[in-house]
Amino acid sequence: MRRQIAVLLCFLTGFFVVVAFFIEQDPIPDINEKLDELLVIVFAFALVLGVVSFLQHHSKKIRRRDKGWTSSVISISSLVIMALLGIFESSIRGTGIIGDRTTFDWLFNWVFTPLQATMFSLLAFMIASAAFRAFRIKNIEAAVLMVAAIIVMLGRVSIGQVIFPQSLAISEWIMNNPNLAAQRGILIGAALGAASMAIRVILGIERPYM
Amino acid sequence: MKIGGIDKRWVYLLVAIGALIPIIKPLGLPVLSTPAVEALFEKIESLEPGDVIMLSFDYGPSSAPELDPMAESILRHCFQRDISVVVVALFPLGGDNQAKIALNKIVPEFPVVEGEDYVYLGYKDGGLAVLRRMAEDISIVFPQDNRGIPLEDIPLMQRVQNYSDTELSVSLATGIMGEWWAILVNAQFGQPVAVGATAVSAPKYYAYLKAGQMLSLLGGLKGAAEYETLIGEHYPELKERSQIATRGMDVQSIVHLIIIGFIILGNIVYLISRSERTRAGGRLASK
Amino acid sequence: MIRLLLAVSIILAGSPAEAQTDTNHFNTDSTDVLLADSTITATLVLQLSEDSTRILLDWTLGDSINVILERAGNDSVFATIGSFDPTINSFTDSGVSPGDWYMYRLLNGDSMKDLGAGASVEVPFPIEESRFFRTERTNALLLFLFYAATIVGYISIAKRGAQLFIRKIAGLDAVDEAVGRATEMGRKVLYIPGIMSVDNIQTVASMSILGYVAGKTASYGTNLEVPNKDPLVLATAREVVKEAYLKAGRPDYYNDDMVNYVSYDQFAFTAAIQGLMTREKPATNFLIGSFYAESLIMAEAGNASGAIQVAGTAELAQLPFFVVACDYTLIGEELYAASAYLSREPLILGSIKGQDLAKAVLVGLIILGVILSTSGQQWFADFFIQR
Amino acid sequence: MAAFLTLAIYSFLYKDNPVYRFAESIFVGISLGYEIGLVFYRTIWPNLVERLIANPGPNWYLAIGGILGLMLYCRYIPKISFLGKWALAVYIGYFVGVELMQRLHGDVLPQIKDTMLPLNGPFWGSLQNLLIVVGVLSVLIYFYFSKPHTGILKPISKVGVYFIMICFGASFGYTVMARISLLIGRLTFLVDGWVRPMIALIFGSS
Repeated sequence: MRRQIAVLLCFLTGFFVVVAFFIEQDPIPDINEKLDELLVIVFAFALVLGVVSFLQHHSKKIRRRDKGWTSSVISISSLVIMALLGIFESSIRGTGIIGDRTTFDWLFNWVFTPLQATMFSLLAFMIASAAFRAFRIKNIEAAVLMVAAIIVMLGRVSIGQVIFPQSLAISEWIMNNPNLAAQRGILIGAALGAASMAIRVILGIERPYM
Repeated sequence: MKIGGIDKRWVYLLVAIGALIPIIKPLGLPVLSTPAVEALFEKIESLEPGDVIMLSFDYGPSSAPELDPMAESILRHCFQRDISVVVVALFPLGGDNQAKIALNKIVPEFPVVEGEDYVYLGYKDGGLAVLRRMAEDISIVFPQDNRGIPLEDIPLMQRVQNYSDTELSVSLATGIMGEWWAILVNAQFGQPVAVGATAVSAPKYYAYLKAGQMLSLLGGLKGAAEYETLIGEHYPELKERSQIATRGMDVQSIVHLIIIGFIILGNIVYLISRSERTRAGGRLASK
Repeated sequence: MIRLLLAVSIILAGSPAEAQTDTNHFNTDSTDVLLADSTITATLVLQLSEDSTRILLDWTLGDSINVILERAGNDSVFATIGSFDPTINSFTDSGVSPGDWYMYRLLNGDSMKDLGAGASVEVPFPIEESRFFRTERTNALLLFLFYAATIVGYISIAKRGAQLFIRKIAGLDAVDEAVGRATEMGRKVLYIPGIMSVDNIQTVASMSILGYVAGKTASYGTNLEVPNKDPLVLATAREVVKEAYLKAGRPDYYNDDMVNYVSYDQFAFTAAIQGLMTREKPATNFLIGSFYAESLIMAEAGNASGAIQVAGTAELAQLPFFVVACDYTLIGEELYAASAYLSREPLILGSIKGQDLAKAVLVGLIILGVILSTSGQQWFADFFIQR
Repeated sequence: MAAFLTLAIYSFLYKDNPVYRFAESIFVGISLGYEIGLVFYRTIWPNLVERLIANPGPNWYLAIGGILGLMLYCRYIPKISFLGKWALAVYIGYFVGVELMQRLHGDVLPQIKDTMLPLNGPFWGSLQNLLIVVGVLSVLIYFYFSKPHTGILKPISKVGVYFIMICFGASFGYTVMARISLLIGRLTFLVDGWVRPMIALIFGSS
């Protein structure tokens, strides 16, 4: 019974949205908008689940003195510090502009932001090692992949145009023709697959919520 | 950790060295300038000392690596030629800060006086509406400059009431703002507009360049490097300082070549090991 | 998009009444397009009729001259719409359509110089009182009905017990083998459900696959860990994993900490996963769901730690990185077909069959569309996009 | 501080080490702590509490969001843990419905329309159009699941695979530049903001 109600709730909301997509008569668009608004709130509540899980996960490690438990101490303490600063001191409460006055701002500007940027920049190294390892002429498909990558890479930098003058034109052509066609094909296929998945979920054939 | 007999940390190390060398000492690999960039340079060259241009900071920190070098080069070019600059910031998420960073860096390099050779009017919210109002009277939008001095008390602004008193508007823009200058300030008010855009948005802007709604288009790091090269060619005394984008392009070229080199090397290693295995009578490697 | 922003910014700039009309006077002495005439003052006032079908223009001139009125549309290219002698000072433009943007300017009719008077407006869509059905979405309705019908039709065929074939998908055949490998090595299976929330359908598909993987780890008694970036996915994944362990008859193996929470920040999450893969060396990594820039960092870390990696996403930009760094990659549509393939449940297989039929029809429609476009019949293609 | 953290992250490239672990732990904790403040002041407070207090009449429906949110916590109480599934069912149902129509209306229709290209223009242009049509169709056929790829389907799906490979290679090559730009940003920060001042400090400013 409880399960059937879950399936029914999923069906009703899903079906409602599909109907709302076509109907402009009140109150349907209005209800749709309200649903959208209130689901944002559900999402916000879920963060507490995350924080509880985070605290449980790390406190368990600390209790059991697991390998690397000191890291868990650092994680929990920086979470608590940042959360307290965020709630009592932060500029996100007022103007929403991160300035340079409070400890919160300092942590944001000099710890959080550089860590983000640095993690992101690791990609430059990863892309090099992935290319080195993976681009092997094992078969024709792999060769096609590699040649396309090299031509486009040459086409992007000025020295590439010195080495291989046509690379810019060829790489533009690749991007706008075969690349576009394949992207479009994948996109249409994926969209159809997603829609089919959605229909299955709405009909309760697949129940990813239980 | 090893790929084809080579520890992949060697790959990391080479990428890091390849990126660091040009940052520490620019190599000056050739940067060929394109007409789209030359147009702005020549426009500024054609101005007389005392003429005024408007420079708008329409980007935030995420586009800074690409657009900061453009801002610096354009300011240097103008100050070098005694052209006055009216600076504004229209991008809500950090335009103000970028403008201050650029001015703080470039102004000390030249004997320029705030209020006479340049003025910074600060940030104003409102996008298109601001662009529109400035066509009538800049002082409606910015009653005072960033220091809080009323515009009528600023010598430079006594000469400038609206776009028509300036020779050119340059927008360093992220996202849609460059288009606004083209479709409004150029198309409606006839003001020459040049746009510096990120590499991501530049392709979209080519249509405006073709249609003549943009006098010039600087696209991404490459556009910035081209402008730096032009400055270096015409004003050798500025060459040393105008290198940020150029060295960025050096890094790009070098690291691209390193990656391509590693791909080729990897294949040579692969082909050798495969032929050895075949000779040894083994199956053709498949994984 | 441009126009939308225009409308928004105009509204931001003033009251709604001002949003409809906007006047500018200006004098320019240097323009690329036209020489300006600054000797004559001119103003142009624009007003939109109440039903948004006409634009009323009034002008005042500082001198008695002939004028030419020009108009530009969305493309910003000006064209003459009328010339007037000094006795006339207004014009009604009735050739405007809703949703479009118009600019007007006045030229001196004798010298052709720009008088520096211009105005612009975006014509809003008329508010219809009781429009029930969005007619512009007829095409979407037809597609939806057709698609739903083929899928539901095949599902009911499957219900009656028809044998349905599904082709081999390499990445999915590897799932059992990959879990088995972890069991042999006595190491854990790591399942990363992407970084987006359950409002993204790739995550929903990932939850389905997670259910299958969790069922396998439950019956083999292998360790499973599901670290999360999104708290709602955490909640969902817990239900899914718990259910799978229950179904496999091993609820005692399940604990909430298997599905844990890391951080809401994309790169903090990435940093933690990279560390986890390197330190704990899971035997098998599943990277299935919606991924962005972190895809390659995670996949490289997993590759370095020697794990078998099965990836799956429909994010076009990330697919190349998964393909080069993972052992198997589910590409786009394969991700959504995975639950059918893995579970072999007839109903889901039926929906895949229906999906394929619809695809065949679309292929036919594209070919028909190409033929019609080639013979100059654009209406057919245009039907697929209506505003 | 920022320079130290930057180097700490890069040290992972050599091998996993306590310094990286330290940076990772701080990063994880701080980012989640930041999110707590953000969610509270940007969502819960303005979208729920403030609006319910200020104007409960027309905003009553927001309370449903709050109730659904609280239902998620029911999983901690075994007796009513099923309520959490109900909340998830509503949430997933809604967004699955949104995606369903978005994919069909926003992806499938326009992409199909854009593929209906005329083949009677100038020779070169028509050839490119033909290439795009062939590419899209062959990739679509590659994703055909319910028939074995034999007979006519085999060569067609093979062509599809080549298109996909070109696409992946080209996208890969195209992205390299953007990724290196990120690295340039960080290294410039290190060199100009930290190494150069240090050298100047040690050897006296020039």
